[in-house]
Order: sequence, then C-alpha cells, then structure tokens
Amino acid sequence: MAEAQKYLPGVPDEEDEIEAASFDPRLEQEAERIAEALVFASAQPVSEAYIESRLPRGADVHGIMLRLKALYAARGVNLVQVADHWAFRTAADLSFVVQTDEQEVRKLSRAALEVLSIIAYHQPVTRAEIEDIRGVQTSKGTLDVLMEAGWVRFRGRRRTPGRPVTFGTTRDFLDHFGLEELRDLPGIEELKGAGLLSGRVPSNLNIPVPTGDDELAENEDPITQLDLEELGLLTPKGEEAD
Amino acid sequence: MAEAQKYLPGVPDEEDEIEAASFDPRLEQEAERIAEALVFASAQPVSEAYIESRLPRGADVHGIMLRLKALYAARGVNLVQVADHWAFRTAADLSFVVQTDEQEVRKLSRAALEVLSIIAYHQPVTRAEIEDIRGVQTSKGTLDVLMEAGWVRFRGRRRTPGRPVTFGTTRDFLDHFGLEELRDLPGIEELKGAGLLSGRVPSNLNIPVPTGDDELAENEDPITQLDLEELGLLTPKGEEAD
Amino acid sequence: MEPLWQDETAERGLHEEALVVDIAGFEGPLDLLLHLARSQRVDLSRISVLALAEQYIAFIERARSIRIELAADYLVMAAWLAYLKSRLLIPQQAKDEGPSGEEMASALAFRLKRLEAMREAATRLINRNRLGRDVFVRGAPEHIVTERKSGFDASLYDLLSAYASLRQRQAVTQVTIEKRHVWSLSDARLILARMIGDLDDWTALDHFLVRYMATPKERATAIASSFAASLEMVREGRLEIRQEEAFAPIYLRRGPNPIDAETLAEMEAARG
Repeated sequence: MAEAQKYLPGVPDEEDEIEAASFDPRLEQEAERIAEALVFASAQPVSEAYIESRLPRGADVHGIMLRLKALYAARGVNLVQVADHWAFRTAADLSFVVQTDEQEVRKLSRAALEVLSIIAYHQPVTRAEIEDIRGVQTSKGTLDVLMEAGWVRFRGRRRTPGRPVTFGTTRDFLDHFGLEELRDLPGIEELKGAGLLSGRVPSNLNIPVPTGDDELAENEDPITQLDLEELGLLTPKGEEAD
Repeated sequence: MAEAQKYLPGVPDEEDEIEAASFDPRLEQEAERIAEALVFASAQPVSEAYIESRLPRGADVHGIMLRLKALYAARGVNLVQVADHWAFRTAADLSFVVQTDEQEVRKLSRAALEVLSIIAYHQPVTRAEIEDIRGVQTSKGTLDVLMEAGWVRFRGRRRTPGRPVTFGTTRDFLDHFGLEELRDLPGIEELKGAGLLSGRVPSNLNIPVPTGDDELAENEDPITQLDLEELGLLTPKGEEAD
Repeated sequence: MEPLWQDETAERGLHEEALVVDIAGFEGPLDLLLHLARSQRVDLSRISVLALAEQYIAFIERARSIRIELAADYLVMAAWLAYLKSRLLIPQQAKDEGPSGEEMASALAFRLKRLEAMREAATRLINRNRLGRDVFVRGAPEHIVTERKSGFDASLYDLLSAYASLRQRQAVTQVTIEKRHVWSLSDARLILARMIGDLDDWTALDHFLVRYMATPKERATAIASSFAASLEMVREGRLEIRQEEAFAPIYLRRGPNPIDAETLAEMEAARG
C-alpha cells in the first residue's frame, strides 16, 4: 500500500524529479493514467509502441509500465507483460473466486500438447524435427489444431535444401500460458544446459526415423489418381473415398 | 473465517478467533483484491450482493467497495457504482484516449481471403485468372477492400490482347502476415503437412512459387500514370483518388 | 509434479504379469522404448541400453506371436535394436568404420531423454495458470486497439487455410464425374413395352437391346434388368419368351395380351 501511495495523485514524488529532471512529474502522472486507461480498456495485450504513441512526447513508456506493474503487483488485478505488449489480468491466486461455469479452455490431445511443447522449446523447428523428437509422424490436423487455436504459426523457412517451413509460437501462446517471454518457459534453461534443446543427436548415427508418407523417395514417382483407380483403390470418377 | 483462511496462506490461525467486528486488515486487503478481480473480469456490472457472496464471511462489502472507489478515483480507470452494481470505467477525462480509435478492425471476408491468397501465390495475376482459379466472379468490392487494406496493388499489364492489368501484393502485405519474402509462403507439401490440405490432394493441384515482389514478369509491362487514368483509377491530372 | 504420461501408464498395454500386448496404446516405437526404459526404474542417463534393446525385441516377438499387426516402424526399430545389440556385444574392430555400439547406444539414450524432457515440459506448461481458466481478461473491454494501418484483420493462418481449401475444392470439382448408367427395372420394362408392340416373330433379346446401349459397359445392366422385366411381362401375358438351352440367346415375341397404345402412354407418362 505504501508503494501504491507514492503514485497516487497529490503525493509529491521527489525521486522522480531527480531522475527525469526534464519531465514534469505531473505530466508523468498523467502519462501513467493514460497508459493505465489504454491497457485496462482492452482485453487484448496492447503494444508498448502503441502506448507510447498515445503518451505525451518524451514520456518514458517502459519506466511507466514497470512502475504500473509494481503498483498492481499486490492487487487483485495485475499488469502483465506479454512479449512487448501489456495487459491487465486477474491475479492467478484468485482463480477460485473468479471462475465461472462458462469458462472455456481448449482441450488438447496428448499428441497436440507434445507438439506444442516441442515447438515452444525448440523453435524455430521444422516438421521433420518435431517428428524426430517424438519418433512418430505428426498426424494431419494436429498442427492445424494448434494453428487454429492461434498458438502456433509459420515462422519462416530454414535456409537448408528444400527450404522447409519452420514453426514457432505466437504472442497469444505467451498470453494464454502466462509467460512474459519465451525465456520464461518452465525449465528451459535447465533443458538448454543439459543439451536437450540443441536438436543434435550427439552421434553421427541416426536411429530410424518414421517414414514420412508425404515424402517420396528419390526413385519414386507420385501416385496419381489414375494409378489408384487402376489398382482398384479408388472408384473411378474421382469420388471422395472415405 | 475458516474459509478465508484457506485462501490466505501464512495468516496465523489465532487471528481467526477474533470476531468479525475487528476484521483482520490482511483479510480486508484480500477481500479488496477479490472484489477488484470480480468486477474486472465480469462482462456486466456486478451486484454488491454477488461480491459479498464471494468474500470471506464478515467482510464489509460496502465499505470495501467505497475504499476501492476512493483508491481508483484519481487513476486512469475508475470504479463506478451503477445502482447497486459496480463496474470499472475509463476515467471520464481520458475517454479521448479510448475513443479516438474509431476505426474498427474488420475481419476479411472469405471471398477477400481467397482472392488475396490467389494474388499472393499466383502473382502477377489478372482478374480473369483469379476468377478462373476461384470458379466464380470476383466482385469489384472485394479487390477494392484488398487495395484499401494496402495489401494488393496493380503490378503492371500483361502483354496479351486487351493488356489486362496484373495484380500483386505489397510490402505491407508481407509485414502484416509476418513474411520476409514471398518465397516464404508455404508450398504444397507444407500445407499438406500442416493439415491445411487434406491427405488426398488431387494430382492436378499445383501451387506456384510466387515471383518476386518488385520485378516484372517477362510478359508484363509496367503500369503508367496513363494506364491508371485510363482505368479510371486515377482522375486525370494526377489528383489523388481516394 | 506428476508427469502426464505417468498418469496414463496404468492404461498402457504393457503389464508385466499379464503380458497383455496392446501396441495401439503407444505412440510409436520411441514411446514404447521410453515406457520400457521407465520400467528399469533408474535415472534415464543410467539405463542399460542393452537390456532395453532386449526388452523391446522380446516385446515385439510376443506381439508377433499372438499375431498383432505391427506397423513397419516397430519392426524397423526392432531390427535396428538387434543390430545395436550385436554392436554392443561384439568388440569393435580396429578398421571398422561407422559408429561404435556405444555411440549408437548414447544416441538412443539421448533421444529417450529428450522425449521425456519434452513430455515433462508439456505437463508443466499445461499446468500453468491459463488464460480463461485461472486468469481472466477484462470482462467488459471498452475499445479495440487498432495498431494496424490497414484496419483489416486476418492472420497468415486464415490466408493459407482459405487458399488451401479453395484450391482443393476447385481441383476436385474440375474432375468430371461420369455417371454410371444403370438400367432400372422400370426403365427396362418401358423399353421392352415400346419394342414388343410390333413383334410378331421370335426375336433375340440382345438384338433389341443393342440400339439402346450407348456403351458396351451398359450391356450387363441392360440384359439383367430387361430379362427381369421380361419375366414379369410374360406373367402378365404381354409377351412370350423362349430359350433353347443355358446361355443360348433369349427370344421374345408379342404375347396373347399385348400392350396397347393406351397402356404404353400411361407407362410413358408415369416415367416422366
């Protein structure tokens, strides 16, 4: 409370005058109120750059946000950082009171959860690498589910032959799991330290990897519709076989 | 009291024995936090009776609400009373911060997404080609929306009879969708791998690798001011069309 | 914190006493190997890869002996482990190229450790305070922040899924679907009725039908349906039918109670 008091209007703050000598403390106070109002009014995290664009020129936006964060730390509503964005969220320890019946949290299959974690800890990661870690093929739709949830995205392409697409997590992922940044992933430092995120099997030998049914060997031609009809695997006329 | 105890680790038991009259200040603080979180998370103003039902027994709900109201009075967000209900609202003097955002974010329609994706993958592409791929006519409004969004531009004119205009994507398009270059758009294998294309992809489905942003294709002419005037997209004398 | 996969252990296929083999409970060979490794009840970095290989191979043998269909992946892994076993048991030759048994074993141990680490990470992740379950957003937001210049919202995922489903849909609809023609009984009856009217003499059924058959493929359905229809018409006395012997041509002619023009018109009308 004593800390909060410091930022309440009408309470002069000598410390600020020393640091931000050029910036009027009352303007600073006003900037704080604006930042607070902006973030409070939004359900989505608001970027620091956007907040800055709405503040009086010269305001130290990051300093303001950190002060607000400290101010709200002990309250029922906290100011949290999500990557370079800010959002107000109810305090986690109050979940039991706020909980309603209508809460909807996406249920993930075991496979989807595993793929999500692998993407989170190993990003940027290709599909082949995910499969190498799990030792099984990723079923169609698993990645789709994660992308539809807005937690996983195409990040870019690896600069290796074939330029495979790499996957990564989104800001919504951080927001959903209450992470400020990827470095906050539980145990990531230990895993890195143990060499478990290097992605390199410490040997020049690879044990069998799943045979991707999507990839063709070099000496293979793709199977065509015609082939399938010929083999009797598909009724003619291109009807959907299911 | 025993119930509240559960939520407040570290509060010594003996204090529980004291009757409600002298309510523990730490419990009081906890009650404040709960009330704050409840009002924050609710979509509607919350009744005092409901808040009371969620507070530790014996808490003076009205007193708490009045204290919270005073606490927030000078802040960017105020706690306001509406009949016997409570809600958070942006401080009246800051409403300009919240209201200047009048431009509402609109979701792109399915048709617009389809046209945009065709332009992205197939550029440089003419309107007739877009319609051929989609199998339906494209309304003028759809292309207008994409132009307005700043994601699609006239690229040039195809050197074929009629000299149809070709469309392409813009730098803003890449920025918005987090792509470094057009070649980062996933190919057929990756779309399949991500579950976006279902397993049985018809053999006649080819996804082109889009050609670079700035270069014109061999059979393309650059678009000139004259062309734009001719197309009615630019009023003569180079006035800005909006 | 209890790792997720341990919760499921009880439901998994492998019970040491019962020897119930249910490969479907595992997500591939590596999952099975990890499960077997856990049963050694030691730190993963101290597991005996040799013992593990033997257990895996024994498990696969058992599954095969009770004729459980095994995916190729499981068999490939079994073969690789058998190879690994031989490398571990036979001392490395000096001029031997390729990795040593120890290197192979450590590669396998690494992969198991990495998979287990990812499973534990997944458990810790999912048990965090989650938005919408433990932590809540402002229930009554007052504005939508527009930080984008365009004023339109769409994600790369939206874009790609729109494109993929469009292309797939279009590709499928471009396949021309040839309708396979089947003669219904009423089709055949009508056709016979039309033809029989002026038949005084025995005529082979095939002979009639040829002109109605667009393609040879229709032959079977045409003959089957019209033969069935002709039997019915014989019963009604509308035509007579004759066949010399099995597989010989079938001959038809007008019966004692022929179809008159009026009846035929009714039939045509009923068919539309």
